[in-house]
Amino acid sequence: MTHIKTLSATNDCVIRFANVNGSGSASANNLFSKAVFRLGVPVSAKNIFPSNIQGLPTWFEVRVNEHGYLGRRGGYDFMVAVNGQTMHKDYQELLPGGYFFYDSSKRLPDSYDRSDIHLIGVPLTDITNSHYSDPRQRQIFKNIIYVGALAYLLDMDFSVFEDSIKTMFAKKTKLIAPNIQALRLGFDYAEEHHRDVCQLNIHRRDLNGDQILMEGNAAAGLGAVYAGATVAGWYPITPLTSVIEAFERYCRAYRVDQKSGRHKFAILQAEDELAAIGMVIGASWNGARAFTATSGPGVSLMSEFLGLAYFAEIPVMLMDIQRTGPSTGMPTRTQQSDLISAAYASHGDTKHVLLFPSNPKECFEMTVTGFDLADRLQTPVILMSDLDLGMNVHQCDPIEWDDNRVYDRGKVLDEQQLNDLSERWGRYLDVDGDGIPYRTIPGTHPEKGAFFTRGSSHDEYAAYTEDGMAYARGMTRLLVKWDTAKTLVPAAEIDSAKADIGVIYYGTSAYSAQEALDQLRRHHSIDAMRIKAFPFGEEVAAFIEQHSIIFLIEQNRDAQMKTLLVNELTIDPNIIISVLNIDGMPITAEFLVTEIQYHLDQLAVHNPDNQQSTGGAA
Amino acid sequence: MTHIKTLSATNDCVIRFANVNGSGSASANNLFSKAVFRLGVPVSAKNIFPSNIQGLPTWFEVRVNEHGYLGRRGGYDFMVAVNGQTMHKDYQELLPGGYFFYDSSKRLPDSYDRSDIHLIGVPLTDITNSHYSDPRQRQIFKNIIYVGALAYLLDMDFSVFEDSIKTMFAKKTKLIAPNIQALRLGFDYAEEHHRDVCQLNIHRRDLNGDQILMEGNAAAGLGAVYAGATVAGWYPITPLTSVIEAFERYCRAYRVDQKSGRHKFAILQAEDELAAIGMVIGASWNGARAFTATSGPGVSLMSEFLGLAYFAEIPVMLMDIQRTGPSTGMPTRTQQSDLISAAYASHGDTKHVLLFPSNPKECFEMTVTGFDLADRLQTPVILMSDLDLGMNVHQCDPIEWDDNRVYDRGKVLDEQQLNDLSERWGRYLDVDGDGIPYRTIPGTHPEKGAFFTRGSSHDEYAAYTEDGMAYARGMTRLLVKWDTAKTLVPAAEIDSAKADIGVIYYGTSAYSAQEALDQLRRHHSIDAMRIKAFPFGEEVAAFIEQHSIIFLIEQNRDAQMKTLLVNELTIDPNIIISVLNIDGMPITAEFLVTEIQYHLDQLAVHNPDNQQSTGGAA
Amino acid sequence: MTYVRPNFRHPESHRNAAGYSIKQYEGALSTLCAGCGHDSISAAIIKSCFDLNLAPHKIAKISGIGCSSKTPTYFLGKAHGFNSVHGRMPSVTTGANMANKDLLYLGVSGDGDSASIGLGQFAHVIRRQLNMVYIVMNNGCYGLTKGQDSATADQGSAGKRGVASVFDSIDLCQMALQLGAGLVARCFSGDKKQLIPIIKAAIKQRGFAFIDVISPCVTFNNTPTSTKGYEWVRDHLEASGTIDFIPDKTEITVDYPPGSSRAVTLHDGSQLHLQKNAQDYDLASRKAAMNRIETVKEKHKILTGLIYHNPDATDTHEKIQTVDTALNALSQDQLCPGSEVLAELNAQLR
Amino acid sequence: MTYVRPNFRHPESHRNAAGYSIKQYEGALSTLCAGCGHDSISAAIIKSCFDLNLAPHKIAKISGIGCSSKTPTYFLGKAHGFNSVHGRMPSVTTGANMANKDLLYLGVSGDGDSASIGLGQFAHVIRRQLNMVYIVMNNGCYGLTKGQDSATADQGSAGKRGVASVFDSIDLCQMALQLGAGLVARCFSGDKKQLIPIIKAAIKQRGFAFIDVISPCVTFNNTPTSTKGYEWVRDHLEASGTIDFIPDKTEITVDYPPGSSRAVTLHDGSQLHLQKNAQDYDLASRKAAMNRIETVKEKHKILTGLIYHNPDATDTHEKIQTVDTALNALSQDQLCPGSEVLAELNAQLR
Ligand SMILES: Cc1ncc(C[n+]2csc(CCOP(=O)(O)OP(=O)(O)O)c2C)c(N)n1
Ligand SMILES: Cc1ncc(C[n+]2csc(CCOP(=O)(O)OP(=O)(O)O)c2C)c(N)n1
Ligand code: SF4
Ligand code: SF4
Ligand SMILES: [Mg+2]
Ligand SMILES: [Mg+2]
Repeated sequence: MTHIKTLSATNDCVIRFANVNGSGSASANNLFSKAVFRLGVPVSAKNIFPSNIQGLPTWFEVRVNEHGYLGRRGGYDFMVAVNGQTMHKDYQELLPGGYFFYDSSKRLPDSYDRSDIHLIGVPLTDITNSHYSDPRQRQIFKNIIYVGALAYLLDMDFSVFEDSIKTMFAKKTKLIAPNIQALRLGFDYAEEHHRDVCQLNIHRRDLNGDQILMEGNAAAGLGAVYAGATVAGWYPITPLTSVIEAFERYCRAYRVDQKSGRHKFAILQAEDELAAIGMVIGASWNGARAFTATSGPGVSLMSEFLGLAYFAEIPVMLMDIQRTGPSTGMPTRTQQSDLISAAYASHGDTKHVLLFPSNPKECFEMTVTGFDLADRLQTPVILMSDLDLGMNVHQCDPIEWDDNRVYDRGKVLDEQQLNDLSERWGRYLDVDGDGIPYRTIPGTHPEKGAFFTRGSSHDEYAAYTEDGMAYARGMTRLLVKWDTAKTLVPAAEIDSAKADIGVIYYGTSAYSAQEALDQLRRHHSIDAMRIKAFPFGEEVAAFIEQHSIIFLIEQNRDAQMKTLLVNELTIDPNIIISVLNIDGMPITAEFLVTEIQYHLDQLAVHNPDNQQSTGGAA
Repeated sequence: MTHIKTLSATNDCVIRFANVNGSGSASANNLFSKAVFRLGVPVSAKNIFPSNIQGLPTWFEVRVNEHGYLGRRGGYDFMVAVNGQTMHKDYQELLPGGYFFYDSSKRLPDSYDRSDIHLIGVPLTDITNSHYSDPRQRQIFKNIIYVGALAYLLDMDFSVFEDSIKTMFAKKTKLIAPNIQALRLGFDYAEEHHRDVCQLNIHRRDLNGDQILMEGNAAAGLGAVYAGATVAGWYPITPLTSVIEAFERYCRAYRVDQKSGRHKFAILQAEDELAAIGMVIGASWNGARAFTATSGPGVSLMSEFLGLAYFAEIPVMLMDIQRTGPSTGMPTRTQQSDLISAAYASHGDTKHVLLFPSNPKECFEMTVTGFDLADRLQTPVILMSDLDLGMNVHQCDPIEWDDNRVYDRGKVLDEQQLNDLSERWGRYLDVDGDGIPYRTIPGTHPEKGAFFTRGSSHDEYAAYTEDGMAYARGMTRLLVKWDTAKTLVPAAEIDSAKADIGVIYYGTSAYSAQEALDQLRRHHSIDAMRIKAFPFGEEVAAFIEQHSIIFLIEQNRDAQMKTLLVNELTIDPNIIISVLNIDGMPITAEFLVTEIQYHLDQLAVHNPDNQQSTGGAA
Repeated sequence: MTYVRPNFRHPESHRNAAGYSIKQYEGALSTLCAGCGHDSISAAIIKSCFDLNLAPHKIAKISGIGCSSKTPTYFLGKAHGFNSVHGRMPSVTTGANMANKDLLYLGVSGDGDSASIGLGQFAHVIRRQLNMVYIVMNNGCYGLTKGQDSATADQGSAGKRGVASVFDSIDLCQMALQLGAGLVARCFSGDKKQLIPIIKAAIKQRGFAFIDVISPCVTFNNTPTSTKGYEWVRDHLEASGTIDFIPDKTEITVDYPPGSSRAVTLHDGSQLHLQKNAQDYDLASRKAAMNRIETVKEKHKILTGLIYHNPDATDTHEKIQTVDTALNALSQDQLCPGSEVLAELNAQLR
Repeated sequence: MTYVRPNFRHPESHRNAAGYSIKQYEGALSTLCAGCGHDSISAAIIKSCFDLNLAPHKIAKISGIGCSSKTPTYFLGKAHGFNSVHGRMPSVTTGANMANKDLLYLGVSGDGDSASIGLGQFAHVIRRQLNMVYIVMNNGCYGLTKGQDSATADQGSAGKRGVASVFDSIDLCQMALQLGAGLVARCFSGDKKQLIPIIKAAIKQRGFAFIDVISPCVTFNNTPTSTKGYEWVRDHLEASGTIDFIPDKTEITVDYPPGSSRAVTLHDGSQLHLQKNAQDYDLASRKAAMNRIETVKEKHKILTGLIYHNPDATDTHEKIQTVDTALNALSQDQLCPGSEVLAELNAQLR
């Protein structure tokens, strides 16, 4: 075995777990990735799961990287192959020089004939069967055993696992000892049989500071609590559900009246997405902060109501946890492909504010900001998260809250202000020149401020009108408001050294984009911009103007952000080269480097011709 | 009165009737416009009606124009002011030198003090009351009386009215005499009291050839009959309803089995728009030609299903009779503002074929073409008509049908073809390289060709898959199909003399655009292109490339066609100057000339700066 | 249509106990057709709110799209109104109610709005027992889009176009009963004597109260062949549960002859007095109510009046246990956990 | 979950009268959880179609989205299938049926699919009496999205998460009855003896046939506290209208002791034989059926079996009077009026 290539690295590897869903592997795999994190080594973990409940293949991909690269890298160094259904495919996919970990209770068939990889057999079934008799225990501990073996193989500090187990079962202490025993079983077996086989190590560092591991959806749910949302209407759909679960969990923790046990929140599972957003519109109209969350199919169904909210100027906070479309598509795969349907949702001339978080902390912050913007602008604001961000655990800075922060509830007239009004109040009158009129909440004042809200056309005083001029005034004012929005939304993050080439990315592409940039910059001078919101601020237009070639990284087929940029900023699309990943997996740095390098090479020879590069992640 | 300006013209004027809806004025006004048509003089008539059923102001605008200009001109030469609610506003809106026709049974109040117009009082109420006692007759004949007066005032051949009445009441001959009597009453009174007052004349010509007067919706409904549509699912909404009414009317005329009296069509009023398009999808999937029609709010609601049809590749024929959005908007006003929501309907990466008819004959033809395209391309095709085209009567060439035309049902395998297959058939396999696979209809073959249709991702053999590569192959093939679509849709109509300046328009803007072009061309050399479909053929890109400045005429706020052009053709948006009308009224030639001339003047001085010109019709 | 508002004023142009004149319960001029049943229902709503001394600004009136859904503009001009989108009034009302439990929610809808496009929302708002009054102005047709049959058009009934409906009608009262409405009634817009006390009772009902008001469309569905026309309805009424509404026990001054009436007490102490023909019914039995509707229908008659009343009805807020304070009145202090708890929360995530 | 198909084969591995083996009625391997009630229903569908000698390719199987809606992939592989979008199976089936009246339409849905997002379509397809079999695989929860309560979850019932539902459940059988379904039945996925004859009867029924099959979700809603779990359902069944299905009068070979059974003849001559406990019921009375469901419910039991059957039911095609030939089989000649009539038509427009 000494003649073959051997992958060797410290704190830089990708480990893939191949499991069957519903088999309890998730918590074992999480135990592993959390241990890496607790060793002070940056880690990212991605769940690749099927759209069913039990019995189908599922993968868990852990990337360990001392440099803090947390995107998908591409390629697997170590395969924990414990799913018979996919074992051969998993075997084929391992990188040369990599390690194939399998349950050696059964001999590997002859078709497993690669000579360029290292086999690590551990008789998981045999070990489990000889130590446990209860079938449930067998299933659970089999997973823990392979984690123990990994601890040995990757030379990880065993105590971190022990500590994790203790924290995990702090409330069920009975379970601590058997779990540690299972870990030991694996560890010991590996030590005995596979000493010095694996050249990949994970050693303690102190690189994670005060960072946390969190799912984007949990952060968004927490953000809604901090933003003061009291009403949530929602309808289950993958991958949004955990947003609401988190919202409910944190509400139950922080929003239950101590004395009465009653709730300072109302969460209603609606009958469908139309009803969910209808509830939000009703609640926002009535002065509560309200939100809903959904994924692509829900956005399509909410489209009519989004147009109402735009035209009648009602705050709406909506989270779109994007998945692979169109239609039902791949419900458990990620994508950034709802940009156009969200930005221009609904018939007629409409435009909606979008926010693009890149990590859980931003999910939290942009949710809070989103509520402020929705109230300030009296319009729908859509948080464009995605399945990768929402449902995977990401390492990021801790959640922060400034106690001096005061909610921006926007231009709402209270009873006193209504009393003090000297001029006639008009619900749709632009008195401040920013396109944003003043609103009132039902029940505020016995005499003043009542108005009629409608999706049909209305004049400045909210009266129904079929006068084309009044209609045109209103629609034109909404463009003034749109201009105001540009000044209020989070600005793009720009990293510029006045290079000629610029790279633009947004959302979860950030992880891989940053890594790819680091690699590309070794040979090229490249500026970068991360877009955080739609509409675009001046800085976005300026960045594009300053570059003669722009690479625009997206996780969709049709270059939807490019459409938005070109359409809103009147940019010549010919300077934009789209780098598009559409296979439903998080985009990888490897793919980006290859694609961008290819174009740079081409450009070195002649003018750009082939503008689009569509392909899957490696 | 001799000192004031007096409008005088033969066969060139705009007459506006101001009525109350539900008062029976519509048929009198139609009698008038049809008389102009029958005099061989080109005419166009527009109904401007409120979104209620009875008692609110409604207008009827008739343009008479010997040159065949049939768009709205802007400005009123002759006002028939028989609605007290709006009389003063109507009075104010009359052009200087114009004629104000009113019911002089009551004296005009003092506020009617313009000195630059001609008053023509006819005591309609008095005349009616002295001749009729039945209240219903009074209401009806009052309208006929003013038509009679107009016949005199405009020097129209009275016999054409008599003939019209005879045709109209061919089946109720009893009504002929009293109607002619009423016409006479008006005619005689005007002759006696207003001799030589009006200098506007409508004289017999022979300019209309074999043209017809038809509503776009009726033509679309007839088109669906000729295209062989058998299933229609629909939900009522203004302004689509008359499409289905026409479809049903023509089906009852041509599609009832003589012997059994049973129907060769199935029309179901659905419970909503989602169900309507669901029915179409089910029926198309099952091999019938099926369609639905709606307006903006319906398109929003159909969005999820459109994505399914796109991704599962099911033919759908949808007509969007656009009205003023967003939301409920102005339901009885026109607009071209659903382009983006239709073209990119649904979450995920989707693109749909659009057709843009400009007159009723095209509504007919594009409906037939639309069914062929939907079957050939196995995808949704959306006819983008509008309220102006759909609900107003337009003069156009007669409807034609070539009996040799054979429906293109696209790539459907029948039992024989399935038997003959030598290779494995794949529902989503691109065997011809045009991106279009072969489909089968349920029930065709006992053993072969059954497949599973789904909105979730599928491989070439229609099997469910979560393999990102299979998904990406499918999505990429859909782009190949999209390229095929470009070669199949109706080509743009180009009128080019190799000028530097180009004007682009589509849909109902055609009428006014042609008129404006004639005027502008007196001083400028200008090319023109009328877009008929999305995606755009090569000729569209070529036209744009050949011009350094493009004026793009649209009836929406956000320049939606510009978005489509720039996005799909990778055009520099800076060369496009949008000319946008958003007041819900059909765009006028006057507005277009003013706007375009303004920009041309600007351009003569310096480079374009102000790219957009938004405004109402004059 | 009431382009010129009729000079006629309701006799009680005085002020009610809350100090409001009836004018303060009125709205803008109606633009509906002259004679439209919907206008009578608006008038009954105005009268009911006046009589109950409600503060107009503590009412929220919400509707979908249709002639019926336009009516909120024509009553209670001092109340906020919301003309939402077609068929979605229930969800908007649900959200509004969640935000502020302290207003009265008056939902107005049409038969197209509720029985077709909005049927799902209609069912689910009932299932949640939202505290609201839900009025369907039921004309068996789509008035605003010019008279197509709605799903409440009876089989065989023909409107202005003369084509009889081939499908069975959906009975919204039966649906409401089955889905758990706390109060179910059917009225005729032409009978304000019955309609007003029922609206009052519905307003006082806790939880969900449903009133299906047959309200003829004079323009499209008032033919002798239509079972929703004035003529047919008048001839086929079978009144049940005729009631008087008595706001407060102490005010019961009317003398009911013994055995002629029976009182039902609502949760706030106000009472419904059931007149003679109603007293045999067990108003609180769903099964009985179902049967009664069916039985009357079998006789080709229309059962009107109060059909069902659950004295123990609860509402959504109770079910999901929200605090007593309206949620939209909670301050940032009461809602935002603040920075303090974050230390622990972040720690848990490490 | 049946990653490896069990070797077990139904005893009748011979061919049926139409020449098909039971294998030809099967579909792809199920990916549902082991023990999921839905798989039993698939098996019952397979057996029913086999027994009825149906040509598999003359069946169209259509569903929405959910675990339940996945099942059409797992039966009748020779039939075209359509997994549409969530809650919209009824409209797709309606369109398909309009296009070709000659296939058998088997609609499969879940309780989330039908009682929440799809309730409107559920109601309206019944109202139109579409000729189809509509099966709801009812587990009281949203299986595929991991176990949230559905609208058929009973108040107080708690699944895996242990939180009891606070809202009343929607009873789809009652809804179907009220909306005019021609056949209404409720079954338990665990009782194939009851389920198979009822599926057969539903297939033979003309017009709309509805079967609500309680089908436990073993993963999320099979706790002892759940009224849709195996345990609870088994303990609370109250069978009614147990039937045998006899495809043809002449085949009645079973000897029923006198008084022990009663036959109901379907429109194609096949018969339902009602067993002892069913014979007192007037199966054709909607009112009786409603009462029976309510009465059993009051005893905290679940009424199963054939609940209602209308022997005179009609269907949509009959109502709207389409020709006998399937519309998708009409040729261009039969559909296109051709150029001839245009002369007159254009003339009318001048
Ligand atoms: C999504 C949508 N579809 C269709 C319409 C058109 N529309 C307006 S009102 C109406 C029906 C109204 O009927 P109903 O609710 O019975 O009210 P009525 O006018 O009879 O009082 C329809 C279909 C719409 N506004 N929105
Ligand atoms: C428009 C839309 N909303 C939500 C979803 C997510 N979704 C998938 S299945 C399902 C519920 C399934 O429940 P049910 O119909 O009862 O089927 P079961 O899985 O319980 O058999 C939901 C909400 C979706 N696919 N589409
Ligand atoms: S059309 Fe009918 S429902 Fe509408 S306002 Fe007129 S009468 Fe009333
Ligand atoms: S989750 Fe429940 S419904 Fe879905 S397959 Fe598993 S057991 Fe069946
Ligand atoms: Mg109605
Ligand atoms: Mg379910």
